[in-house]
Amino acid sequence: MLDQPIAQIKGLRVEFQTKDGPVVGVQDVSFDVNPGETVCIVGESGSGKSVSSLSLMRLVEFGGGEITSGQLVFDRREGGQVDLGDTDQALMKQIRGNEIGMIFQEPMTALNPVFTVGRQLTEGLRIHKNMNKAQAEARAIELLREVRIPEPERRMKQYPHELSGGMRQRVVIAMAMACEPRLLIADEPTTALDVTIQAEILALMDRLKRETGTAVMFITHDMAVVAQMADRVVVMFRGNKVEEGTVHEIFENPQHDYTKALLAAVPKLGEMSGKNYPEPMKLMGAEDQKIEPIKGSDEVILNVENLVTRFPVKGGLLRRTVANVHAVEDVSFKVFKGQTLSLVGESGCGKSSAGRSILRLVEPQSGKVEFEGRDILGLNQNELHKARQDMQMIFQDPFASLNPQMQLMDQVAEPMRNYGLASGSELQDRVANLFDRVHLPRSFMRRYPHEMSGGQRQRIAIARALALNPKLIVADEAVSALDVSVQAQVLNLMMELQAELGLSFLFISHDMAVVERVSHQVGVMYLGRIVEIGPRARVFENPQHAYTQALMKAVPIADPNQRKSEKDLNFKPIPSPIHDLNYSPEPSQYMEVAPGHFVLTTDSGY
Amino acid sequence: MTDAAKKDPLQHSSVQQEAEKAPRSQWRDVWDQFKSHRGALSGGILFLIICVGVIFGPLVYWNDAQYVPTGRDFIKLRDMRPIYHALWDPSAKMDWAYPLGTDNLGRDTLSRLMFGGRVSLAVGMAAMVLALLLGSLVGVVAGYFKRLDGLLMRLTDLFLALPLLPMILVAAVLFRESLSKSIGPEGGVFVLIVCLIGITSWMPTARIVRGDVLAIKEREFVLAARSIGTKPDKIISRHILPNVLSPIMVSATLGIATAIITESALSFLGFGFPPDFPTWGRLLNDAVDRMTLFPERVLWPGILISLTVLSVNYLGDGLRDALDPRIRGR
Amino acid sequence: MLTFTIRRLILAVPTLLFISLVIFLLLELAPGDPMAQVPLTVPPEVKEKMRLALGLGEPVHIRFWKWLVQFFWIEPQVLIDNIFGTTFSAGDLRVISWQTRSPVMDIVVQRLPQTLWVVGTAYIVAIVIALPIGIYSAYRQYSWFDQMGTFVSMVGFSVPPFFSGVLVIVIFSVQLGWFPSIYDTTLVVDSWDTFVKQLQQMVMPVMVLALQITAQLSRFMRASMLDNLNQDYVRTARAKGLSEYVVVMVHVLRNSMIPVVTVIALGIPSIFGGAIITEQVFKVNGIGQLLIGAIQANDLPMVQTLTFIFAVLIVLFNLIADVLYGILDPRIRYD
Amino acid sequence: ERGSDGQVNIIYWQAPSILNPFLSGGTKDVEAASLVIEPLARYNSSGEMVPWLAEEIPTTSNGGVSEDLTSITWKLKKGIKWSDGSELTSADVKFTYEYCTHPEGGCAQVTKFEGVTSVETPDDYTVVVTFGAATPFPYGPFVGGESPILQKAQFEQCMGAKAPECTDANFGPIGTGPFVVEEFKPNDVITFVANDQYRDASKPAFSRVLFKGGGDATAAGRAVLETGEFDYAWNLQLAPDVISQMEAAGKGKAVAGFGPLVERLMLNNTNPSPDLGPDERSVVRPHPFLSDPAVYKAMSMAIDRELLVEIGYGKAGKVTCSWVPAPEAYAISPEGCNVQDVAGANAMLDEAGIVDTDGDGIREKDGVPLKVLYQTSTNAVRQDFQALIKQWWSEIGIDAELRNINASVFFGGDPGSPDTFQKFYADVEMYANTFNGTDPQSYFGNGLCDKAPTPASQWQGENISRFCDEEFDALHAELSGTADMAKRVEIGQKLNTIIFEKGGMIPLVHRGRLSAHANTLGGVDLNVWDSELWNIADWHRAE
Ligand SMILES: Nc1ncnc2c1ncn2[C@@H]1O[C@H](COP(=O)(O)OP(=O)(O)OP(=O)(O)O)[C@@H](O)[C@H]1O
Ligand SMILES: Nc1ncnc2c1ncn2[C@@H]1O[C@H](COP(=O)(O)OP(=O)(O)OP(=O)(O)O)[C@@H](O)[C@H]1O
Ligand SMILES: [Mg+2]
Ligand SMILES: [Mg+2]
Repeated sequence: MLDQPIAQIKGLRVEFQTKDGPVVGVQDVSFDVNPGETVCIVGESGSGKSVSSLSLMRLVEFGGGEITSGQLVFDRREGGQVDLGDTDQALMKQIRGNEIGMIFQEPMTALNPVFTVGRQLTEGLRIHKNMNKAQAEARAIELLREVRIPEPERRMKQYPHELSGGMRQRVVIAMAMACEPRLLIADEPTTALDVTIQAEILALMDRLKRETGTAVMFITHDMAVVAQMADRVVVMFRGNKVEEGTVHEIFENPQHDYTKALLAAVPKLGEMSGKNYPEPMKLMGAEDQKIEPIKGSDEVILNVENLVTRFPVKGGLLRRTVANVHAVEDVSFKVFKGQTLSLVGESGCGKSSAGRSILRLVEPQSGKVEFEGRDILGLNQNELHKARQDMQMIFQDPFASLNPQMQLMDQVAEPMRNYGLASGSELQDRVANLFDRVHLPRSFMRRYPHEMSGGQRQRIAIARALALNPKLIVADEAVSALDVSVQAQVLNLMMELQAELGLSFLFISHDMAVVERVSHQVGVMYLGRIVEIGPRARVFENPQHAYTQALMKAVPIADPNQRKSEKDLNFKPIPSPIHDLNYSPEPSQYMEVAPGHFVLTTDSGY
Repeated sequence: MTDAAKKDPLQHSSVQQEAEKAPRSQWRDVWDQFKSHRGALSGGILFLIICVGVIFGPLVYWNDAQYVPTGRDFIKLRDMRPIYHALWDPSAKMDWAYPLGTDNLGRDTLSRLMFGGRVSLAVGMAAMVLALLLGSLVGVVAGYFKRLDGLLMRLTDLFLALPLLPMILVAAVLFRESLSKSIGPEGGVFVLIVCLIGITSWMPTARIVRGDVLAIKEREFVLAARSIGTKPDKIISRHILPNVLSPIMVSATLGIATAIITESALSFLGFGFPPDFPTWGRLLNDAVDRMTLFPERVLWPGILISLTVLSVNYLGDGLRDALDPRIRGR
Repeated sequence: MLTFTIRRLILAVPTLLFISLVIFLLLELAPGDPMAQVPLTVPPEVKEKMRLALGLGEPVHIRFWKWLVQFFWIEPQVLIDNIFGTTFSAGDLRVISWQTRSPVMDIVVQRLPQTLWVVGTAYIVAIVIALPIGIYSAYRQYSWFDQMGTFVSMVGFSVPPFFSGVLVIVIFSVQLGWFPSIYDTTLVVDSWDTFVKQLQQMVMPVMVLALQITAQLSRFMRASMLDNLNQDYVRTARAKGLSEYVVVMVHVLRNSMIPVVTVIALGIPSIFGGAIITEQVFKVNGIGQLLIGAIQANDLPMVQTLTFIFAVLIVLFNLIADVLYGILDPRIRYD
Repeated sequence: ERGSDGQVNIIYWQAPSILNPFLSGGTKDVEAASLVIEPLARYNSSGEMVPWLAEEIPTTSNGGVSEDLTSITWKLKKGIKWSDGSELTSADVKFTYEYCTHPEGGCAQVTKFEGVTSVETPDDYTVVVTFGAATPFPYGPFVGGESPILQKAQFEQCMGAKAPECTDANFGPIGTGPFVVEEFKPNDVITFVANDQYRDASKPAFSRVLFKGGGDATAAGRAVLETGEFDYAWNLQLAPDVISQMEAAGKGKAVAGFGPLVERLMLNNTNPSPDLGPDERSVVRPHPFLSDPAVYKAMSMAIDRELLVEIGYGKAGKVTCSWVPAPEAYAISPEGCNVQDVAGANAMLDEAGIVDTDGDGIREKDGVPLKVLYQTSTNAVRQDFQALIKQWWSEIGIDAELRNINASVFFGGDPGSPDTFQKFYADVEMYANTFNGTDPQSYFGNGLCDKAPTPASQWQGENISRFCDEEFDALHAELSGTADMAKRVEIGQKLNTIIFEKGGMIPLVHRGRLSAHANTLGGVDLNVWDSELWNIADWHRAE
């Protein structure tokens, strides 16, 4: 009984009926999940990971899919094995949530916004375990405690939007675990989360698995997470399983080209130690790649001093400002020509606000932003319009930052049109050149954003930013939403452009490994302030501030030998950045621990 | 797995393959998508037939819509039944020269339907377009410029509260004379009616558009547009308007129906076109009294109004899908 | 939320005052004469005297001011008097209708029950019919049921009530003789028989009105359901092992109702506004008929008062819709 | 026997808004009130005067009217009780006079008391009305449905400016009639119950009346003739084929009666050109071409009146060329009135040199094309007439532009509106008019030169055609001084002829009033000279 797999997927094939005929989601996928084991399924976006897991729950049918062949043998708690592929929905209802639990990718949308956490948690319990309301609530509170949510009684009465992303994901986990399923399917449970929260969630799942003996099917595209979690790994590529093996086999001795490429694309924290300058990654399949460090210059292109950005919180009958969100608080840094300064920190610490303040996409409260000696904050609208020609921005979400209704050509041409830089066939040529620059075929010019993959889309965003020949690009989480492989390409592209054009980047990210790869300088932000700033090598190899140290610890490393355990982690929830009007924060003071390496000495709230 | 994929596993080879295809023209795409929408296609064809019928019908059809037979003809030609009536009542009064029969004054029903269709369709479309323009303008401005939001929304309240009839009376007093002097009596009434229906029906569109604009304004691509130096007017026209097209299309389809019906109610109350100027609404309305005696006289205009609304609705559905590149790609 | 409500209420006052002014000026500008229905046999001098007796001789701003005082100061007193038996308003001149020479508010109060009964029932019936249709059409999108629903609602939307009303009268009253063609406003429901009678006379107007409202509401419901059916949380709910019924009728419906409820709330003023043509066709003689009658007779105080009450309701229900939105959707917080 | 026949249901498609005819004057209000309050004398269905609350009709021969025609003495019947039990006295009659003539009251029926200098009450049952001048027809005050007697006790506090405040009294007047108001819902429905103080103990046969208002004529007709929900429907202005189809249901029948109501085309004798200033438009005579007898005569000849009657009114219409077709004696019948003569009309125009010079099918007179703007109120029958007449005129080379205007604007006298029938900013307009009672003298006055509406008179005035003819004015003056009936009729016929021949108007149809009653309703005697419900006390259920 014990060595019998809990779930066996044999020759699964799923098709979707679309307007243009059937589309194959996965074809001929087989693998087993054994009791007490974590099987990680990796692969790029669209490779069929979700479809496989949804098939196991028989939820593909609700998305228009159909299991056309294959068996999904599941070992029930009682009653032996059944083929989930042809059970009826009535029986499936009993299995779902009860014997198989599922955690979904997006904690923001996976919970019903209009029901309380308590209600959503108890629902499954009441159906499957026949509990009454009180019992179910008691159990739910217990579950919340298990997933380490503070004040579980209060959370029960809250709505999802009142919880942070991490807490929401824990609620989803608690929900999936509620009936103590034999199999837990986790579909990218941490992709959308901050490193720190990700680390906690991973550790939590690991612990729960060990405590309850549940088998876990873990879906992700992040190799670092795989290294952290997996016992066995299944690699998928375009609807097929291409490789399967234990985590060590996969990481140490990958067989399939795709797996190798995938591993090569993962930036690993610590890879850059000993190097002073960032350099492009070595990727599979790109033969004539020249890997050279990018030096840049010492010339200051952007000088930010004591930047403060606050957002008013309005209230009362007259809608007067009653408080302020202190998004950016006394931040100073310099960006050098041809170099990259990275800002890292957790969600909500003010990274984006800082980036936007520099371009005056949000109006800063006070401070100084000097770009090539010009004071940006003092410009009027017309001058600002001109100044923006030299400063561009790339946004986090390649899906959201392109207008879905415009052809790519027009989107790339738009900045040039706005500034009247070119028109007619000249404009066409320049757009075509930009497409070449970002390695997109010119035939894509007439496409629409949805016809592109995320990586391609982000390249369009880069092309658009390059259109005006800017000197500085603010890249706000420019690669966070991308698959590892694509991310690596985009990063290389950015570095290539930097080397060729001498661009300066203000690179905003929460991914320490990526930051390590691309930066010359690194600033760590916490609650609106920079707590530590300095050359990348120093900050990463010798973190001084307590927060930086904690952050470094949380980063999973794509190496199964360097797993982290829950007790290593130590995060306090970020205090609220909202203060009332007469709150005056003290100025930031720094100590220079090494040349160019500063650490905040005043209280940062951490 | 293909060879190409093996050699370069990180490239999206499917995308690569597609890239080799010749670039497609945008309108070609729109048309392709539109064609594949069965409802839209039939709606479009139906609408086209109706339009062609009312525009060219009177040119080729032998009877004149306004001609009233006189003398002895009158008694002979009035109250003629449609020819299909012969199927169940061969003794009924009918004539192949009057395929749908005549009314109580001997005017030919088919030509009145065609002529009336011209007016109804023109009023419906023009009023709808006006209402859409107004509604979208107010909605976009209110949604985009926070400062004007409150003011414009209260303005919407005001218009919702205004009674239509007195407004029509006022407008007639103020503008009818001058309009009919410059563009003739029918033209003047047309402009008046279109303006009035437009002015009194833009509010729902404005509300919906405003809501959507508020949401779209927060999307990143608007911020991105700002960062590449796009001026607000261009942001609205390039980035916001195309993305609120779909609710506007829905309002448009409903707008045509309301406009056609409102026009008929206006004729009914005596504020519409000159009495010898048939419109579908008026035909329907005039025939209601004799509904049991001559059911065809209510049925035909009724069916035509419904068919128009229905076809426009499906057409709108299809157009909305076709104009949305996201759906088009699927 | 409370401050939001209060702020909007305060804002509503100038808005409404402005609206009342616009309405007044509009009516003032509109041609027409309260004497239009007096027969031609009554000579013009007499009509002129009658006009003066109605107060038409006074300048516009004085009449507006008088109306404001009567509506905002005296009528509330009358209301208080009626409730508590006090005599604040004794001797004050109320808003008087030119047609009937009686206080406008009295007539409105008299008319309201009919309208609320008929239009209100139609509204409820429409909601009761439209929601399931919308839900099912969305759940089985592009099924034949959905296609039929689209078709029927479009037809319902495009058939004017002066046609559908007469049609049902011809069928059900004239041919079949099931229902009365004329609504009896004097009927007092105090027994089973009278209740049945009331039902009978309400069937047809309710049917005609409900057809139109159903057509629109079901479209709305369908669209809203479609939006929500593809949301991630629906998958979560299914993954919990909930039955389809609970998933659709609890999880999806609750979310889909948010916009629909506000649409319903926005439509409520039209209940009070009555349904002009339908009321006329069935002789329900509610507020809608009162308004059209008053417009035709140029009874300005009546028209002004009715439209203004209507405006108040519109502004109020706009506010209510916004507040409802905030209540139904826990994510929305008005600060 | 009183109250034995249960309830009678009456439907008026115009709903009464008040039951005090002095404050409204609308036919619907007057007729609804006639169930409750009554005059001293009424006209019966043949237009003869019958005593009602009075003992007899005062005449010169019975001494009731003074020889010099300046006073009339009414004797009240004795023992008539108000519905509250008190007795009707001459004080009530006098009060009614005072009530209506109060300067601030805005009484709609004040013309009834025109010329009256005093009303005296020598005793409780005698009323003496004195006129300032000899009045050959002294039966204006207190005669007919428009001039009923109000109870002094009830209305005493409601004089003048206070009139509108007495809502209870205006909605529920105490009367002497067969019914008493039970509930009045303005513009909607009235319920009446039999008056137990009514002077005839066996009447009324019905114990209740449900008087419903609102809707449209079709629905009212349907309710009586097709569904049988109602017993009596008033004034069904419907096309004859519609009526006969309804009658076919067999539930009731339509009855017609003829008063002096005439549907006519008014010819504008002034120039309505929009190019003229506001003080000249429709003020200065003559009209560019309508003043030519050939034109208006041809226009009249081109019309097929018989067809119009058949299409529009059926048995409720008669062909006429008289402005005043009733009482019959006044009517004229010029030759060719009932036949259409398009050829003759064309010949007449050709002869007058009004020919089509530019080949567009429209004749020109002195270079002015005969294009007329033809307006009327919104009403299905009138629109049919417009279409027909337009076609006929087009056959004699006259082009008509049609316009219909909402009745409340058209008949409303708003000086600010360009669309009122008084302003007459058109060449031809069509409507119907009539007069009360049987004496046309003051109605004929509507053709006098000085009654033309002008900006100076705020566009008030009854001479809508702006007709002006010395001979007419002189004849009318003679009529005012003549008491002899035969002589009056003779002058009246002359006036009728002048207005027709000299282009004041083109009378089209003598319209009757068409009402419908259920087959089970007995006693209906359609009366066009007074309230249709004048004899409701005699109505009863018939098998
Ligand atoms: N409802 C659907 N209709 C049509 N095709 C679908 C549908 N859902 C998935 N697919 C297709 O199935 C394939 C596999 O999709 P799947 O969602 O499993 O990818 P994934 O590996 O989970 O990607 P991601 O990392 O982006 O979640 C894709 O090519 C996708 O286009
Ligand atoms: N427009 C705004 N109005 C009010 N508050 C805002 C606004 N934009 C950001 N904030 C607040 O300012 C703080 C900093 O936000 P910011 O977006 O800069 O964080 P971030 O570090 O970029 O986070 P993330 O990684 O999630 O993008 C947050 O508390 C956020 O809620
Ligand atoms: Mg997935
Ligand atoms: Mg951010």
